[in-house]
Amino acid sequence: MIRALGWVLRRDLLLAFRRRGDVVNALVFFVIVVSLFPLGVGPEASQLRNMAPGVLWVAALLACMLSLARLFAPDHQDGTLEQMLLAGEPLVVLVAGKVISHWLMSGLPLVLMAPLLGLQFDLPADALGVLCVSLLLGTPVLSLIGAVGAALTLGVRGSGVLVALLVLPLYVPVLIFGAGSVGAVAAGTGAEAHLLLLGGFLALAVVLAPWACAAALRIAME
Amino acid sequence: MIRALGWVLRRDLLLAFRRRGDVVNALVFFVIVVSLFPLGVGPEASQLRNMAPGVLWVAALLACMLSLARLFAPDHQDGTLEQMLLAGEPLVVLVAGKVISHWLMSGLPLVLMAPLLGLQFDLPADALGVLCVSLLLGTPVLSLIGAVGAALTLGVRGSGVLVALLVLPLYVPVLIFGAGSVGAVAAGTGAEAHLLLLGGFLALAVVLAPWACAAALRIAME
Amino acid sequence: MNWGSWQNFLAMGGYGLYVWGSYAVTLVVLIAEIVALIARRRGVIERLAKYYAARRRNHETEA
Amino acid sequence: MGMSKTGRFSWYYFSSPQSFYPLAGVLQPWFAGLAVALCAVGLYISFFVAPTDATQGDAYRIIFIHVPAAWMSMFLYLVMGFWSGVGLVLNTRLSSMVATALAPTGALFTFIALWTGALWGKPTWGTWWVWDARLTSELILLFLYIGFMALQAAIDDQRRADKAGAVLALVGVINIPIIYFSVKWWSTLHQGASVSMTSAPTMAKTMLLGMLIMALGFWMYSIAATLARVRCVILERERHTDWVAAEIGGQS
Amino acid sequence: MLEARQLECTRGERRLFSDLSFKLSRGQLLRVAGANGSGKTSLLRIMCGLLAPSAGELRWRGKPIRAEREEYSRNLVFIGHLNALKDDLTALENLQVAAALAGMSAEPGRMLAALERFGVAHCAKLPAKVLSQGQRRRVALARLELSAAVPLWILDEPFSALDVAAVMELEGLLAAHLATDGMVVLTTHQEVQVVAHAIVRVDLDLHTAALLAA
Amino acid sequence: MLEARQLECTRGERRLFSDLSFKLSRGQLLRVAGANGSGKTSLLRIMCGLLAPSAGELRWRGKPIRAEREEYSRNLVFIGHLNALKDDLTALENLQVAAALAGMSAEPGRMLAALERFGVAHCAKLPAKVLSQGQRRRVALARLELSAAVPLWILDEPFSALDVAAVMELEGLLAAHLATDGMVVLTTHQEVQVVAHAIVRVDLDLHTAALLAA
Ligand code: HEM
Ligand SMILES: Nc1ncnc2c1ncn2[C@@H]1O[C@H](COP(=O)(O)OP(=O)(O)OP(=O)(O)O)[C@@H](O)[C@H]1O
Ligand SMILES: Nc1ncnc2c1ncn2[C@@H]1O[C@H](COP(=O)(O)OP(=O)(O)OP(=O)(O)O)[C@@H](O)[C@H]1O
Ligand SMILES: [Mg+2]
Ligand SMILES: [Mg+2]
Repeated sequence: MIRALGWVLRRDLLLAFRRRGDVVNALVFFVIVVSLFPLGVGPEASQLRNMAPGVLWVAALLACMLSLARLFAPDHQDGTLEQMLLAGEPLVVLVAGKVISHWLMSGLPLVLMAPLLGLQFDLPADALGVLCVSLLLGTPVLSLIGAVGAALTLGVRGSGVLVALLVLPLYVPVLIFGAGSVGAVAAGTGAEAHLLLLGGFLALAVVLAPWACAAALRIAME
Repeated sequence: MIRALGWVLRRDLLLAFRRRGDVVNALVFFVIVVSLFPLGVGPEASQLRNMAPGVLWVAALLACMLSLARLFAPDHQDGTLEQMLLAGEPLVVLVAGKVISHWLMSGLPLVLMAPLLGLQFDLPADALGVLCVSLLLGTPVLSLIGAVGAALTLGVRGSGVLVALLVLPLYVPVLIFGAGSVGAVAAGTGAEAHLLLLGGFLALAVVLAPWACAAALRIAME
Repeated sequence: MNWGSWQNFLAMGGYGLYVWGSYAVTLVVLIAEIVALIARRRGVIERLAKYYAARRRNHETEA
Repeated sequence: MGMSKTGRFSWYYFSSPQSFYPLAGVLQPWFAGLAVALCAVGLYISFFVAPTDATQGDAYRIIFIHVPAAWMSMFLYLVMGFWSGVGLVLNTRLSSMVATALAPTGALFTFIALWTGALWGKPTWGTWWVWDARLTSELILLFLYIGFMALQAAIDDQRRADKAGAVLALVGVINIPIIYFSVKWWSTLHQGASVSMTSAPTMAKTMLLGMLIMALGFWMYSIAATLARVRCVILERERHTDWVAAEIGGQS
Repeated sequence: MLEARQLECTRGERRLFSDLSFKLSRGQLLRVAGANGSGKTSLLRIMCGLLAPSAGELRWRGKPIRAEREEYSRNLVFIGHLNALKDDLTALENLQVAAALAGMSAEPGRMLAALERFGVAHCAKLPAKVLSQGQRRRVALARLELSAAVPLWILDEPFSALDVAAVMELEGLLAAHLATDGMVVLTTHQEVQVVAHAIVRVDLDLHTAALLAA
Repeated sequence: MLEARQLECTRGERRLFSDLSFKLSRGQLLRVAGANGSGKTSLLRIMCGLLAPSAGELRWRGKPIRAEREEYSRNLVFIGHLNALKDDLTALENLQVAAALAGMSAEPGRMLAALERFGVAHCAKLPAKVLSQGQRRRVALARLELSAAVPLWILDEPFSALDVAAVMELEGLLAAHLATDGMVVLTTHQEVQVVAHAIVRVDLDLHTAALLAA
């Protein structure tokens, strides 16, 4: 089981490495979105600083959401997903492998990049720390919830929007608490409460999402 | 020639209609991005008003950029692109058809939707007007330039980021003048100069981009 | 030009960090390019020499 | 060398990689030498001849690399666009190779212009970076160079890489006038053009002289670096030909 | 071993076949025949458990396949229309991943031997996207060479895109599998020359005809 | 009419074939043979002008095909491995678009007749994605029925996925095209039974072999 998980992970990471683009994709998108804002909004430092947590979190959320399209669809198209369903391993395990690789490729780079971008917006050091922690707790939730949405809409007409519509209502709480935590530090009130809640979301998602996702995949393949 | 252009257009619009999702996609994305910001940034009216042109334009730019991935890639995958190259019609014409349909499906809806979203941000009426005009002039440029980028990266390793990397530098002037025009109205200075420049970009892009795009497609199919 | 002393020269009227930061990075970058070019040429020649040697061996075994 | 069979000098002769390779090898050291000499003179002028500026103090001495680097960054892009276009239209391999070889050096000078500009901005404007038109467009130029190199690196097929790069370079050329005129169009922090063909220079003679000599030095450096890189590119791409085999492997 | 009981399949508005029953035992080959669009691929997908029949059921060793899905999956190899190759992975890597997911060792030596058997060892290091149609098919089929121990092979048009040499190779492999008590289910429009202890033939055209008449 | 002069094709590091010359006149069928990966598809793409040969040239009516690309394109139909069908359009719409882009009338009656000929008229209103593999191929081939006036047909594995009835139908169509002075270029691993004024055969395996020996 662990071996199968390992191979799924390994394959997806290898693929990602081959199509380096796609990994960097989420990251570049994140950087671009964040850097375009000053160009559009104008260069006032204080305004940029106020916007920063919101901009960074929205960008992270979008980056994650957009990479969902490539989570199962290519496997579906080239027949690999069929083979995964027939692999003789519990599907949940394989799904977990795919979600982990998705997070490693789309979530983790954002977490690592965020402080640098925060600097551009002149965020203070403690806010940067909380930003990182909140992203570290929040992005896996985005990947997990997103995987369920991606599985549900697999091969469905207009899946692009559908996935957005399905997934966003669930993303919004993460966004609010994530951006809120950074805002709270900046405002001087502690961020613990926000971060605890994010942690709770994460625990819940880890327990439930893979099962939901596996079930959704079976349904989609019928 | 016009007939061929008409058929390409007709086909793409029909397809878009069938996969309604994909059309609404750009629009929904646009709306989502724009609406997420108040959630992330917080509800101060004056700050939101200042951000508005930038946010709207950045969102339009991203929406357009993301839909580029589906401009030629599906045609490439299923062999339709080959057939277009062999159609016996000048490729530029067919490319023009595709770009027009891309704009109709990703640019035009944004133009129509923008005033509504602008209202959300409390933009004054004259700024809304200029916003629409600037988007009307600017989004076709985005589609045209984007088509060149999409053609250049067709089937290339990691084309997702590459297209962003190639296209964004060329998008930035459009963004600056587009957002700038709205800002200029808000600031009381006229927006004519900005809009004129956008018009100039459009004229240039209309004349040059289809040729560049056709050349890039021929190169990509070798 | 009269800088008086090394100290003065290095201080650049209080702008030493900026001026020397610029010149130093420029120098480093240009030297890095030169080194990279030399390394690239060596690498190419080495790789090609191996390639031709292998090709020659193949020819000989075939013949 | 350089003579066709009829004895006349021929450009076509040198448009083949095989005959250009040795020519580049001969020219390269000369340009390198010129670059060193010019830069040495330029540096002497910039530190020991040019006087301290009345308003900016000695911080202005960054100008002697900032402006030449900024010029080269734009100029090299134009040259790259030119050779790309020639390669695309005339289908000459050598032109494409030259374009490929120019990109890294161009990107380098763009980076230097950005870096020195940032270091100059801190003492004069009080900030490393502003989203000003010229700064932004210079940054865009860097992205264009990187995009060109990334596109070529991402395409395995050499011919396709050349042609696709060429189309991109030509499309990107449009950015150059935007950078150049950006200061006129937006009125921003950055200095307007103070060297121009039409009006008399507004800066001190020695300053201008230093800057021009440094610019010449950078120019020569770019030529030398490009020639060296072209030689590598030629070897890599022509490895299947007999002449490269003879050149490297001793025999074919 | 494998038994179908009154299977029925409906796609969209069309009933493709109904009342389809058959049995397959060790060493037997089941050839599913029928015109284009008669439902061969659909039947094979039902047999894999990828598609639910609209009526009837399939039993493996007496138990419905839906009951012990993973257990059943371990007993079969399915090679469909699609080659299940990742364009950006090399032929070797593709095979390794497939083997590993099927619970087999992914040792490169064995993989290369399997590719060799199908004459694509020289492409082992090439990304799948540059391979020719036939080479891709060969790489997909190389999985069979590794799956001698898996009893049930379900193959949808395995011969398509193959040249004569590869067709013979595959026929040999199938015969060997049948000889060692394996089972093969396949569809093909070409004639099969495989020696089997018995060849069961299901002709879907007849089943559709029966239905239309009824 | 169509003449190849010393064509050579190199993909990646491999030279697929070289020094390939042949001529094709009216009423003749050119069959490109060769093992998997020998370069048949590449040759066909070169003949369409989709791929540039690494050496040599192709002439159509005496002029290099690169010179008058669009003119040449109007004189050929190419049906490749890929069916060029849009999954979300119906069979009928797909055929209409193909016809319109080829400069023919896209009148539904004619389209339906063409689909009928290939036995897929009953699927005309179904989106291409629900069609079976063979039905998709049939829809793609229906273009040929509309292209009787186009002199040069270039077909890559046209028989793949077709059942026996469809193969016969296609063979009949090819024979008719050849009889009316058309030209057909095809690759196939199956044997062709088409009556032609002459069958030219190019075997790429021989060309590769020749090259390795040199
Ligand atoms: C990252 C920041 C900067 C960038 C990207 C940048 C870029 C450029 C470029 C592209 C040029 C050449 C354009 C032309 O010749 O018309 C240039 C020239 C120049 N820059 Fe900058 N610059 C930056 C910062 C600065 C700063 C901080 C100063 C001084 C306060 C400065 C002063 C100048 C001057 C004096 C010229 C020469 C203009 C002329 O005479 O034509 N730059 N810069
Ligand atoms: N980048 C590359 N590097 C090495 N080999 C390549 C590359 N691209 C293509 N090839 C090889 O070129 C050949 C392409 O063959 P092509 O598709 O023309 O074959 P084919 O004769 O149509 O085969 P099939 O019968 O399988 O359809 C393959 O052998 C493939 O491995
Ligand atoms: N939604 C639908 N509505 C109507 N018919 C459908 C629908 N989905 C599938 N079909 C039909 O179901 C059949 C599926 O056939 P399947 O792919 O199993 O055929 P096959 O026997 O494998 O054919 P081939 O020999 O061409 O591969 C087709 O005839 C197709 O038209
Ligand atoms: Mg089938
Ligand atoms: Mg082929």
